[in-house]
Amino acid sequence: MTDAPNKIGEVVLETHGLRKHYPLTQGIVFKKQVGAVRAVDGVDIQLRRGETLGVVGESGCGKSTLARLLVGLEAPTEGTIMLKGKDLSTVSHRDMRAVRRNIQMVMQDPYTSLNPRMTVGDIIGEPFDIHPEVVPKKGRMTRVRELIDLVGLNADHINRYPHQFSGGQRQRIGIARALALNPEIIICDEPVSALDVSIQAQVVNLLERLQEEFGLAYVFIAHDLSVVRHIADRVAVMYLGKVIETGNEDEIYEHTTHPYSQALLSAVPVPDPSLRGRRTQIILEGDVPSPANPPSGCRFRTRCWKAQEICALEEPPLTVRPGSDHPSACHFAEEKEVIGAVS
Amino acid sequence: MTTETSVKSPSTARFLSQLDMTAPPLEVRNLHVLFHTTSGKAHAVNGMNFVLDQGETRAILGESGSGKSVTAQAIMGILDSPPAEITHGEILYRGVDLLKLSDEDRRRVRANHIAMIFQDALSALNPVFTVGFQLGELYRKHRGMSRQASKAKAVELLDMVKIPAAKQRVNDFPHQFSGGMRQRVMIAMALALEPEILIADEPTTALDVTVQAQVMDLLSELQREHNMSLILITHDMGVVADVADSISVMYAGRVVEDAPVGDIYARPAHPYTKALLESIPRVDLKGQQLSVIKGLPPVLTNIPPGCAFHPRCRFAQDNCKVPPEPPHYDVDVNRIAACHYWREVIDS
Amino acid sequence: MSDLLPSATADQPALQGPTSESTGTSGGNASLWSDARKQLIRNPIFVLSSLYILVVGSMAIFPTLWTDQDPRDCLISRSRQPPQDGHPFGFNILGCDYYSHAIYGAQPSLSIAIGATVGIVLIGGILGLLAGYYGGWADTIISRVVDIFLSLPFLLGALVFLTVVKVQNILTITMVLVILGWTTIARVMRGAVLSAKNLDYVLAARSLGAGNVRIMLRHILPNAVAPVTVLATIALGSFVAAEATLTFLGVGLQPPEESWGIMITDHQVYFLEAPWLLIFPTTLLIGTVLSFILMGDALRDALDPKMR
Amino acid sequence: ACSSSSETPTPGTTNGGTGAATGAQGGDLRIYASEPAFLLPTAGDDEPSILVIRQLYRGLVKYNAETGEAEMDLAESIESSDQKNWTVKLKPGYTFENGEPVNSDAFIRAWNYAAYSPNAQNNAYFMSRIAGIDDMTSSDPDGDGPKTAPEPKAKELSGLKKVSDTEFTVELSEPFAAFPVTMGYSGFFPMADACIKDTKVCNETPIGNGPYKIDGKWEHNVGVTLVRSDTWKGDEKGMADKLSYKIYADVDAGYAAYQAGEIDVMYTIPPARYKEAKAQYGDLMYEAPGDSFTYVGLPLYRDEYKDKRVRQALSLAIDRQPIIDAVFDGRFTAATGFVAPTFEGFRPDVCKYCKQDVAKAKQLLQEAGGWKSGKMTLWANAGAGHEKWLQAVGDQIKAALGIDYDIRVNLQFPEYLATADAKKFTGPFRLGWGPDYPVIETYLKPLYGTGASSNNSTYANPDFDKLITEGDSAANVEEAIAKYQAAEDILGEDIPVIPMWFSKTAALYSSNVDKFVWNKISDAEYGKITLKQK
Amino acid sequence: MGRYVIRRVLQFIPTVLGTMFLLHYLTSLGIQLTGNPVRALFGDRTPTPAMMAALSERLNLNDPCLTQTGNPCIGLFGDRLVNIAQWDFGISLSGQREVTDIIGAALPYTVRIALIAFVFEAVVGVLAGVLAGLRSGGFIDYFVKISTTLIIAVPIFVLGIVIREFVAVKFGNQLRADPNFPEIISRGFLAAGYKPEYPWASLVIPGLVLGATSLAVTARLTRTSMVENVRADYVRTARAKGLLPRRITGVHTLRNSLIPVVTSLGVDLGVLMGGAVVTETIFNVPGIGRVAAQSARTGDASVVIGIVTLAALIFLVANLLVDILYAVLDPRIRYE
Ligand SMILES: Nc1ncnc2c1ncn2[C@@H]1O[C@H](COP(=O)(O)OP(=O)(O)OP(=O)(O)O)[C@@H](O)[C@H]1O
Ligand SMILES: Nc1ncnc2c1ncn2[C@@H]1O[C@H](COP(=O)(O)OP(=O)(O)OP(=O)(O)O)[C@@H](O)[C@H]1O
Ligand SMILES: [Mg+2]
Ligand SMILES: [Mg+2]
Repeated sequence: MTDAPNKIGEVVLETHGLRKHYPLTQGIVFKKQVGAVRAVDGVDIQLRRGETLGVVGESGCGKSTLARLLVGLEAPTEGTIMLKGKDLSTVSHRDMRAVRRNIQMVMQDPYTSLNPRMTVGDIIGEPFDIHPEVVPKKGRMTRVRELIDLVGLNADHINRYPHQFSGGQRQRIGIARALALNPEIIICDEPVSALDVSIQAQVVNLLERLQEEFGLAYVFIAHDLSVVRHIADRVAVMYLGKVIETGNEDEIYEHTTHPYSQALLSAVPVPDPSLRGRRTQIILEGDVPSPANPPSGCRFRTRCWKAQEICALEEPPLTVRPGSDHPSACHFAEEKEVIGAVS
Repeated sequence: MTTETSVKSPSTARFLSQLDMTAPPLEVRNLHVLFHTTSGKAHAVNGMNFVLDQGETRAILGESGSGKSVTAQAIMGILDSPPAEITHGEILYRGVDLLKLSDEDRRRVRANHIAMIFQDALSALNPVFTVGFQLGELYRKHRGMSRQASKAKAVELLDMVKIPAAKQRVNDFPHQFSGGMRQRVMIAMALALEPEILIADEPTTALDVTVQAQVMDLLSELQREHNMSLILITHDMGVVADVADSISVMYAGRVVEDAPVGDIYARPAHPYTKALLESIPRVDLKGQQLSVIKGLPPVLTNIPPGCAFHPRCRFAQDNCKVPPEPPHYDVDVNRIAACHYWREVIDS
Repeated sequence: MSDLLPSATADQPALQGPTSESTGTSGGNASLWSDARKQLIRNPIFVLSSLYILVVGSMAIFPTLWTDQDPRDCLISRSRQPPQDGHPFGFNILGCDYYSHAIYGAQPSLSIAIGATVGIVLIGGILGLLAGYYGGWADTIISRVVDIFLSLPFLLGALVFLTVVKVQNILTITMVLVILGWTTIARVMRGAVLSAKNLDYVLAARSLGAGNVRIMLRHILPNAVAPVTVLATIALGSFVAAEATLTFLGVGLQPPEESWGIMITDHQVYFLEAPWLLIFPTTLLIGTVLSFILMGDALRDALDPKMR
Repeated sequence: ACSSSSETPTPGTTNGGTGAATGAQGGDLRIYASEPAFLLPTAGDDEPSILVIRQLYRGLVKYNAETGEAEMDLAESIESSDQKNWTVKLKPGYTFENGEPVNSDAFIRAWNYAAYSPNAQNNAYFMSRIAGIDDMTSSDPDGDGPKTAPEPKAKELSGLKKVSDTEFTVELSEPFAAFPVTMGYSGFFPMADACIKDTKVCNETPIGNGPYKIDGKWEHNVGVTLVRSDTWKGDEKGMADKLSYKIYADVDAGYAAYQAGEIDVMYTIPPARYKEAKAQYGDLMYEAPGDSFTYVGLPLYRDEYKDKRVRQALSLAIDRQPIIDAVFDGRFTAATGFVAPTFEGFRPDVCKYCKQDVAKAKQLLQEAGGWKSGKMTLWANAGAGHEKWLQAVGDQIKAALGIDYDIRVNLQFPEYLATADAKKFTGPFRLGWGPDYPVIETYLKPLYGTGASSNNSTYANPDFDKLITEGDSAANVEEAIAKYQAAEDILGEDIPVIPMWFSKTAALYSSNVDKFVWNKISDAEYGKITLKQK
Repeated sequence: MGRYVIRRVLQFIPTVLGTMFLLHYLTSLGIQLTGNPVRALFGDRTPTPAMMAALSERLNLNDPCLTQTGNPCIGLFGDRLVNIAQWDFGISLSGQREVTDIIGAALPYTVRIALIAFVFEAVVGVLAGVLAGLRSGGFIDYFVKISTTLIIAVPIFVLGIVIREFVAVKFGNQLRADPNFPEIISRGFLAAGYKPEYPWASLVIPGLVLGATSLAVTARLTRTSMVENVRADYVRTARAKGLLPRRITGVHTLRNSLIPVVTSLGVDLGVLMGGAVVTETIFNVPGIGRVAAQSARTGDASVVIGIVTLAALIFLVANLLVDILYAVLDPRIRYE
């Protein structure tokens, strides 16, 4: 790896109005579109060199879709992705390969994200087969061993198969694969959700160490707000395909202003029995509406205790509102202490 | 079709007469369960002990594979044998050893006296029958109710677990419900016959936090209402802290620490419990250092001799590495830990 | 980050064998093949079946290893003589040595079965792969074609095809079996590909920038191979029997070719008078079919983590 | 009893066809049958059809069951002075099942119907001797299938003239002495007007004039049931009350049914089961020489077969009996001539080259200059079980003359026949021949006459043709036979085909049968078979 | 549901057309390659061209495209489709009967034998599969496994002939010798082939032979499905509900296990209807399989096309029904 600037720097990844709609079709011979699942529906995020952007939200809110868009597994329906100032949609097919090297992904499930029929060496070496220009053929083996070593596995196990490793170890293999092309950005889609609590910390620590060492920027997607708090510098809270609140870690966790974020945070159980019964928990009613048919206006209004008429009519923009110093998409944004709050 | 009216039949009466209502609802003594697998005998549960008191919520905590579910299934008597085999132990329900009961009586205990909720509600509900059918079945088979009456009961149950429009939804199939609602259907099913003991095996692990909060809230509320004893199986330290009265921490199929909830979080007496607490990030604490439990959980066919945790333990000494395994030291009243060096652990 | 070093050494316990956690998870159990091999070697049914196939296969490839008689050296006066010294299977209608017939008969029977199996695996495999991978129009067209061929009843279809292609030799029979048989493989393949193509590791490869060919060959194909292999072994067995049945229906191999199918069909009417004429080829044939099916079964069990 | 039957009749069952009926009427005779193609006399030309038609219809002439001689049936007389113009007088009083009289019109209408080519009746062929046939068929103007064939010039045969209800005249294109004898063939049976008006219905529910009538309708592929007719005025009344033809697609299945006691009469036996059947049901088996001829044709259009010494050598190389024994359980009579042994005018050993003589064969081949054309290809049509014996023939030729062979047996019958028609066989080919009428000429002219319809060898010998013509116009049958025999002698020397064998009838009947009757010419006479009365 | 059905029906039109075209092309090709089948009707006797022409015309075999090898004869196919739409499948070569009549007469037998085979297959197969699956690894399991494998391995015609000779004839004769033995068994069930007097009984043995292979497949499928389902989570739930073992197996496990079995059974019904070629020949059942086999051998194109089209149609309809049934049985399947 090249130089390792440690400080948070310039914006490396940026999206504007990013949308991904999956068409819902109907019809016998001629399929006509009758609607769309608005999996990601206008997301603006910024990622700076060396920082970690945490993305949190409940199941189905579009986190994985966002991740797939960012690494180019899906083409956006609308909006742009700027990688180091370059609009990816204008990049030619050939240059795309080079661009892609800069942005890699770590998947959620360490059991399904590794090809069971390839050895660890093959898995980690595959990026070099696809991008032969990165490492000369001769040096590949050494490089693969280096990578294995880097993520804390035994380089002698290069010829083993994924199933011979535990979940945490497999996740390290996935991380090594993502690191192979010296990317600046790694998109982590719930990298620790599938891991046992006792193993989770190993992987989280590894990710932190690598960031420090190589100045990597992470988009860290998770539904576990505790882990995000631990690892993220800035956090974006998603609800039904939209970012409804964003700010640095402190702003979100200590000074959250959006009712949904507040409910989300208050629901996280705290491993401290002394707080039992004294915490205010906001219990939301009902379920998340279908992304194919989101509510008008503010999407959260159907479950929001603050909802008023305006919420149904007008969609609140994600802006910084008076009395707060970070953007939030609520007409009635208001700070409220929720974590560990004692009533 | 035979209907099993458990209320008045003589055999039911005989069974009820054996119960000692002064004894604790459930007591598990030295339970050993192993699985016969192709790679040998997997010792899933190795001397499980705990007592569940009236109205108590006991959490069983442990990482994946530590034997939580197997213990629960052994209590329910729904382990598949083969491959499972209960080699030792007693499971006392109100003083009666369930393992010695006839199949018939054993079956009657289920749902009537002890009920269970499973982790994955989607797969635990039969996909091809309506929710109403599956709920009503309990009343029809155990209470001999008619189809009609049982359906009405099912609606009541759905109402009880706060499913909106219960009357209509009773005819829906499980896949038509959201994750949280399915789990509530499971809860309704478990509570249908008003059991004394409810075993909830990771009831919220598959759910989102906001939904988890809804479900746990409901569960505690119903527990209180019905004055049930609850065994809550989980690996989420947060959930435990919120609802449990006492905790059994399992490692490699054995209770390594058993204590009232406050004590464990404040001063863990077993190195495993301690490491676990230190390795989880907390939403209410900023920038805390995560410590790591090195190594991996043991392979159950080849559990390390002595203390099973010793290869991963920073307190381990030579005597931890040889049999016998550490006994359950009394740390306090109501508090035990299976570690030779519990004092050092508590003090560190 | 001191925790990294110890954890590297802590790999050891996990590497002693398949970890217990790997059994339960969906993670397409991996070393399938090496695990399967181990399990298969210990399976007496599989070993016996393979040995039998080996024997029969060697008959087909090196008939001279088994007999030095010429199967076409016939003397009509020896017609239908029972087994005797030097002629363990007796003589057939035309007075040819039946043992050497049985040996030489292995080749056409097995050639057809193996040829047809290779054919269905190639055609069905490729079409199934394309349909599953590309979806859309390719899928629609291939699936419809599959439907068309699937809707032809096997024997009736074979009758029609074989009466049309006037030449009924190893090649044409093989082709007809392929034409009528590829659909099953294509379906299974398509299904396997469909389930494999959205697996995480395929997405991972794609996010690395891997092309379609690479993804198909490196990632999807190897994981679809297991069900296809199992199906193929079973198909192999059924093709051996199909050759005989087609001959029975009068559209199979034609003399002077000697296959087991011809031997059985020609002599089935004599089974009261000269039972050995029916028993020997039928036993050989059933043994072969059985061996292939049992091999397929054993393979399936070995390759399916759920069956362990 | 039939002279050539080797069986001594067992007591209780009178074997062979003693003309007079002795047993009692009654019972249900269950008959093994194949699916008939047609039940119309003008269309049915296959054995299964004829075996039913003969019980439903009767014609001018019948054959004596024992002697095979033609006797007048519905005809009073059939006479001619020049063998070309024939006068037919009918017995009065016969009617069809629907009441229509069996008069001159009944015959003329049936024969016209058969001859008119747009009707596409299979038995049109048999009308080809009657004058005016050419105008009844339209030939192809362009030769390769026009969209629609033009209408033939005439709708009626000019050679048929009605004199009165009981008399009509037939003019032939050429003299033919044996004309009356041929009239026993079912293709010449009369048809009712109602039948001609709707042949489709008549085919399913025939309107016959014979001793039996159909019960219900023809149940295709399942069976045909006949019951005794009340309108039959003839002397040979049906014996069984009911004839139940049970249709089998596979002769082995039929044999199994016989074994299981579901069949009373089986007119044939699966070739491979003959030995077993004989051992098991010997006393219930009827055997007699048959008349269907199997031969190996030689493609005289190919150079290597032009020399008759080669042909003689090939024939001499073959030992027929062991093949018959091995492949057919001895169910055939080895041929020593070209005419069936059952026929009047048959002589043994007409063919001098039909007994194996390897030395002589070698010598003849040597004299002819040896064999130079590499492998000899033996042909047979597919799916009819010919490949086995053909291989044996090949083996014998190979052993005797050192000519290696291969065999082509993959052509289905249509294509095989097309190959024959197109003269494209590259080597000896298997074919068979069945007689159309009980005159030995039926084995000669169609097969070996120059340009004759079934002369697949393309044999041409003016001497042979001349003798046949002389025979046809001979004053009486005896004279004719002498000429035909002379013609056969020529074949015996020229060997245009290698005669292989004649069929041997082997029929089975059950123990329910009291008297089994077999007609030398027209095979099973189901109507005359009597059942044991319970 | 209605939409779903319509969609499936529309989907199946191209399949049917494709199947029919394939068959049409094959038979046309057959005629182009092997010559006019009419010729075979005359056997040894070469017919006059006039006769050939007349018959060819009647049989619709006079289209000049039938003489051009490789020509797909689209025009002829069009005519054929129009005719078929009017329920006219042409006439047969031998006997010149309406193909629809031939099929109409043969179909009832095939339906009967297929039904018998189907019931046998479904009842015995499922039962054996369930018993084997409930105790996988037990004695019954091995027994079922071995016997089904054997059945699959034996070519059906060998099985058929052996059963006909030894059961129907040999064993049957012994029973028939005893006049007191009920005739329905000795002469009905143990008939050597189809008998009109015993329209059902005499089809039982042929039906069993016909169903044998499918039975083996069904038993194995059921077994696998059972083995998968007895460990399912919802079965565990049913046990936790304190239900009787009988009910757990009979209602909860079976219902789910039978879903794939029902699918395969439904498809099988289609296969059985078209697949009785061998069995019908051996047991002399005058059904469409026997007719088809005969017609294919004599090159009777219109009959073969008619029957195979019918078989394909039945198969497709069976498939369609199965799909719908599947959706009924498994509520998780949505009719998109
Ligand atoms: N290929 C697709 N076609 C149609 N809809 C899709 C597709 N992929 C995702 N969706 C829908 O888009 C929405 C967002 O899905 P996504 O996977 O991004 O959610 P997520 O936030 O990652 O959820 P989870 O926490 O469960 O992983 C969901 O409603 C999902 O059903
Ligand atoms: N049917 C079985 N056959 C073999 N081993 C089994 C079986 N069921 C469970 N086990 C093993 O028993 C051990 C304990 O399993 P158990 O399900 O009790 O773990 P758990 O603590 O509930 O874990 P989790 O948190 O993952 O649910 C595991 O190692 C598991 O692999
Ligand atoms: Mg996701
Ligand atoms: Mg568990």
